[in-house]
Amino acid sequence: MAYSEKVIDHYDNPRNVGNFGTTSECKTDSTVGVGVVGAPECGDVMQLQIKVNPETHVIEDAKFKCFGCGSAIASSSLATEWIKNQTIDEAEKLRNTEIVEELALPPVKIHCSVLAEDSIKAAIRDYKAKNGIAIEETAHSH
Amino acid sequence: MAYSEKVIDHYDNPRNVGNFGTTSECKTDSTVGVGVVGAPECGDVMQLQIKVNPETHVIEDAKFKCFGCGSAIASSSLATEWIKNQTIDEAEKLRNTEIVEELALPPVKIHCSVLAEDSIKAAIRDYKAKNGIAIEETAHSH
Amino acid sequence: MPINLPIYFDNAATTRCDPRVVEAMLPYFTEKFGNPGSRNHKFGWDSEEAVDIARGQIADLIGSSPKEIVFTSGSTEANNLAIKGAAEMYAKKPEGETGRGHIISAIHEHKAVIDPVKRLEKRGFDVTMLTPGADGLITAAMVKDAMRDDTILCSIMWANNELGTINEVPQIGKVVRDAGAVMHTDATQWVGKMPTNVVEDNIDLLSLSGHKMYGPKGVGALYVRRRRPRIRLVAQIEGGGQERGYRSGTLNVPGIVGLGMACEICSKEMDSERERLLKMRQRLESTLADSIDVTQINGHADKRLPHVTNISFGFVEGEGLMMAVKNIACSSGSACTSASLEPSYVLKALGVGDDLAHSSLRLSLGRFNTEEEVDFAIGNIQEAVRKLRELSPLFDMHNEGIDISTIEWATH
Amino acid sequence: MPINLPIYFDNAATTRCDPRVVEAMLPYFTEKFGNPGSRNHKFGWDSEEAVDIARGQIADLIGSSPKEIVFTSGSTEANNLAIKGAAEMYAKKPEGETGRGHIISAIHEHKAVIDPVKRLEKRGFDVTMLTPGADGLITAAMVKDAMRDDTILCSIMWANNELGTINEVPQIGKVVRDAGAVMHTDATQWVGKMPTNVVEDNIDLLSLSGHKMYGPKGVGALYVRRRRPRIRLVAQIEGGGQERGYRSGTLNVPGIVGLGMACEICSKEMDSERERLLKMRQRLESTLADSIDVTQINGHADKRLPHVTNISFGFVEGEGLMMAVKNIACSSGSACTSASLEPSYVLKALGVGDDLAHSSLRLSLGRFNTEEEVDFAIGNIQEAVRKLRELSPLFDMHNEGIDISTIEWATH
Ligand SMILES: Cc1ncc(COP(=O)(O)O)c(C=O)c1O
Ligand SMILES: Cc1ncc(COP(=O)(O)O)c(C=O)c1O
Repeated sequence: MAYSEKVIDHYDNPRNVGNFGTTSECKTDSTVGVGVVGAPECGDVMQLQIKVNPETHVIEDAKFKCFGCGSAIASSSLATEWIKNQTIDEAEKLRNTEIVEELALPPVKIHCSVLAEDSIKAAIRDYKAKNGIAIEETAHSH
Repeated sequence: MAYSEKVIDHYDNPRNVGNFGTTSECKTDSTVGVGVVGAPECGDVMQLQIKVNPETHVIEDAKFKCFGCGSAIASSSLATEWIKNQTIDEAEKLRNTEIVEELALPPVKIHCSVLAEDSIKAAIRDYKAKNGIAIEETAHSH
Repeated sequence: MPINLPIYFDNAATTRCDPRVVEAMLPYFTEKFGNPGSRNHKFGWDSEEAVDIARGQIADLIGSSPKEIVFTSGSTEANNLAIKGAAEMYAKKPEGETGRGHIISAIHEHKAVIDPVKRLEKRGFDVTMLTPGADGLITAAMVKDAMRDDTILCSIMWANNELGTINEVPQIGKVVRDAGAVMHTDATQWVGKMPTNVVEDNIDLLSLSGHKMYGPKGVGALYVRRRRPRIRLVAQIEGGGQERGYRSGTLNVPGIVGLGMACEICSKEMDSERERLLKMRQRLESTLADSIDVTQINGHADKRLPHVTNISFGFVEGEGLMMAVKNIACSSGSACTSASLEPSYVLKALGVGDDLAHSSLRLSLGRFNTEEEVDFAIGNIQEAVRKLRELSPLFDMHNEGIDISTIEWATH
Repeated sequence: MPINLPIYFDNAATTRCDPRVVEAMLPYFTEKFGNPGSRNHKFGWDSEEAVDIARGQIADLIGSSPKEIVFTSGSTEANNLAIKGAAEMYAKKPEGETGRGHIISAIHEHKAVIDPVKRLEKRGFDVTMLTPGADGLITAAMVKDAMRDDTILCSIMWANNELGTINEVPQIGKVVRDAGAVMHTDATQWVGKMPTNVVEDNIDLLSLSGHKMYGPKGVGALYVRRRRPRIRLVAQIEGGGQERGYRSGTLNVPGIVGLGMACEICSKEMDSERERLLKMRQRLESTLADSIDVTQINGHADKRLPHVTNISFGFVEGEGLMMAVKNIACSSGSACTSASLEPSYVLKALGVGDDLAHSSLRLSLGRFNTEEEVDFAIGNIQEAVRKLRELSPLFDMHNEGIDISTIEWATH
């Protein structure tokens, strides 16, 4: 099973790699939401950061870092592209299945898309928590 | 496992094929000894006939017929050659191992040589019986 | 066309690998040599793709889905996996107990079926071994009579390797499957030569082998039904989990590619080949039977593979006969058992007398045989039988009017 | 010399078939295609002769007698036959009972050993699975400690497929055989690369596979000791009685010829090849370890096959890394298990942390690799690790001085 072209493209040219400062800077910046999901012993750690306009709640910028396989890297890279310029409510609606479809992920790689969805949710939750916005638990779509 | 050259030679040019008359003629001719050993259901029938000089007990002629594999045919063909011009006492001493050696028979074909030895013995026994000569049972060498 | 000697008329023992098959295999030795289990590089992907294509070629030949093909090292392994694997899976009682379930097979199956069945009998299963009719056939009625409430498995070969006789496999499959038992058929001699559709033919498990259909030795397959019902097996070769866990071990990629190509060629050429071979066999049989007295063609007259004939020539011994027809490579009894001195147990199963059982030749034609070869063989066999009858004490007796069967033989 | 990309550094998964091997095999597909079981014609004799020659070539490589070689479809089958076959033969109690005998193996064996051993455990045998030291080795002392009065079988691989580490097999064999138990070794990665003598090395049963030593896939062998003592096995694939009854099925003649030739070449070239490969591997390891921080070479420093290295690069994930080094075909975890997402159970067995276990590459060199390829690979890996660390949140944490092992991960 070879990787799809889109996975390879994201892997070779990952979009929006990086972060909005050191770990402690991000922690204190209330316009930044940070989501870190996965664990090294599972073979994937995904970190997604969003920079949100506090007035409009629009995600003005997004960055990621990822320890994981090519599909995990591509999923998180794609996620940053998609959520940019969305409001956090819109971004929260992103479903992992859309990533699976876009990247043509095989069954054994679906968990990568799930991680990406989770990392978005986690970043938004972090942003909301920092800004005292109520958090509703949404069920997974998978 | 291919056949030895000597087996092939005897098979292609069997020596002394035939008999000294019909079954009933042979039965009544006291100078002829007939040995038939084996059985069709075992896949081998060997018939050996000897023509003996009643004075000297020398086997003046020998003939065979054989239903069997190449090694069986070669063993009986060889036997007729060897016993010709021997006395019946000498012929009785022929051992199957000598045939095995001469024809380079593989282990699965040793029974062919045993049949040949047995057919000689049976023919001599028949000759002796017809002529009132005492028969001692000799043990097999194999 | 000049004839190359010896002529090969032992295609039921094994076939010449088709040069097109070899050509298809070649790149997979030195160029695309990856392990299909290597999931992370091109060498692995190329191999995996090749295996998938072969799976499709095999599936096409037998009317299955590619997912239902489990690669093995040949039919012997496929039979062992099918029979032991199904019996262990569907056993009614645990190991160490008796009454674990009833299995039906036949006494003239290939040893690769008989031996596993016997093993299961030792392991607490009940076994019925059917006896074929004098024509060599196992019918649906025979199987129906043998079925019991606890029958879990029936294994009946499609075409017999020594006789070419064809059992009523689709009808037997119906009986077996209707009763909720598993239907296995050893189709080693059948597949690639005769039209096959595992769905219409009511088969749950089917064994096939590359080297019987102009493919390579050392590769075969087991068809394992996945739907209505899904058949499950206890794996016999474990570790690694290849082939959906049914058969572990690095896949024999060149062999599998060769088997696939062999199947594709058979799919295309089977129909015309069948006709050609049948004509050749018929001429062989009728000419020999007409010109040599006391001959007998063993097995059913029509329900036989087009390319196999098994003929007994009275008063001459089979092995000696093969030596006399040294320009024809054929067999007496099956190749797999001809190391033994016993007369063929298959012929005995049909009630063929011991003498005629010892007097049989199996001639099996194939893709690379020509009419000229058939003509040559006819002459060669006529001459050989004549020569050996001259040597035969039994022929003398026959000519003197003695009934051989009444003689008391001094058996050794 | 120009480098062909991708470079193949996955020789422990499978090897390119040596062109000399293919050449030796070729006549046996279309010319000498007989069934070695055909006892009555030249096609059969030619095949049988070829098989006998191959038996001798294999025997020469491992110091056995040709009669002690049983052909199989590969090491997986050989392991199954050895382990199940010996356990069933030497069982202390019948099927269905417990306490049938004690078996020793290790947790980082290949699945083709582990799975059969687990199966036997279910069938009433007692099993001890040894844990290797942090260096990956199983020692004679470990086995001695595990031995019981009722130990019937010990199966310890000679060299590990993921690490290349070498167990104390000759010494273990002595312990096991002195106690009257049967010593099996899965020598799939060892034979053909390292000197082997089953007599001096105290081995009763040894598995080997063609495709790991530049021979064909789908063929292997089991050495079965015939003297002092004669080891007996219960056959696992039955019917036909080939290979002294230990393994039935038409022999894979071209495959066997290829395996024989592969063994002969290994016998001749092993010594010089070993040296050449060791130098290449040492350069690979030392250059990478010197130029990239937080790397770890897994397994014992010296007691390792000359051509295998398993390196963990901290903070980068193995599969992602393989994608980055797309010009190098290698593996992360073993090819046989890399379909799963679990980190390598072999690395875990050594106590390698989960993060580093996920960060490993196995690079296995072989006959057809060159120094230029090693140099290219070094550059490629350096660049890939650099790139992925830039992407890695774990590397950031490391650089910020955060101890990753103390983090509570929100595991999914
Ligand atoms: C009917 C039948 N079943 C099974 C086999 C064994 O097949 P293989 O040689 O592929 O193991 C043969 C041929 O030897 C056969 O004719
Ligand atoms: C140590 C070891 N044992 C067994 C096997 C299985 O061998 P085969 O692929 O020949 O079945 C392998 C390789 O896959 C191996 O590395």
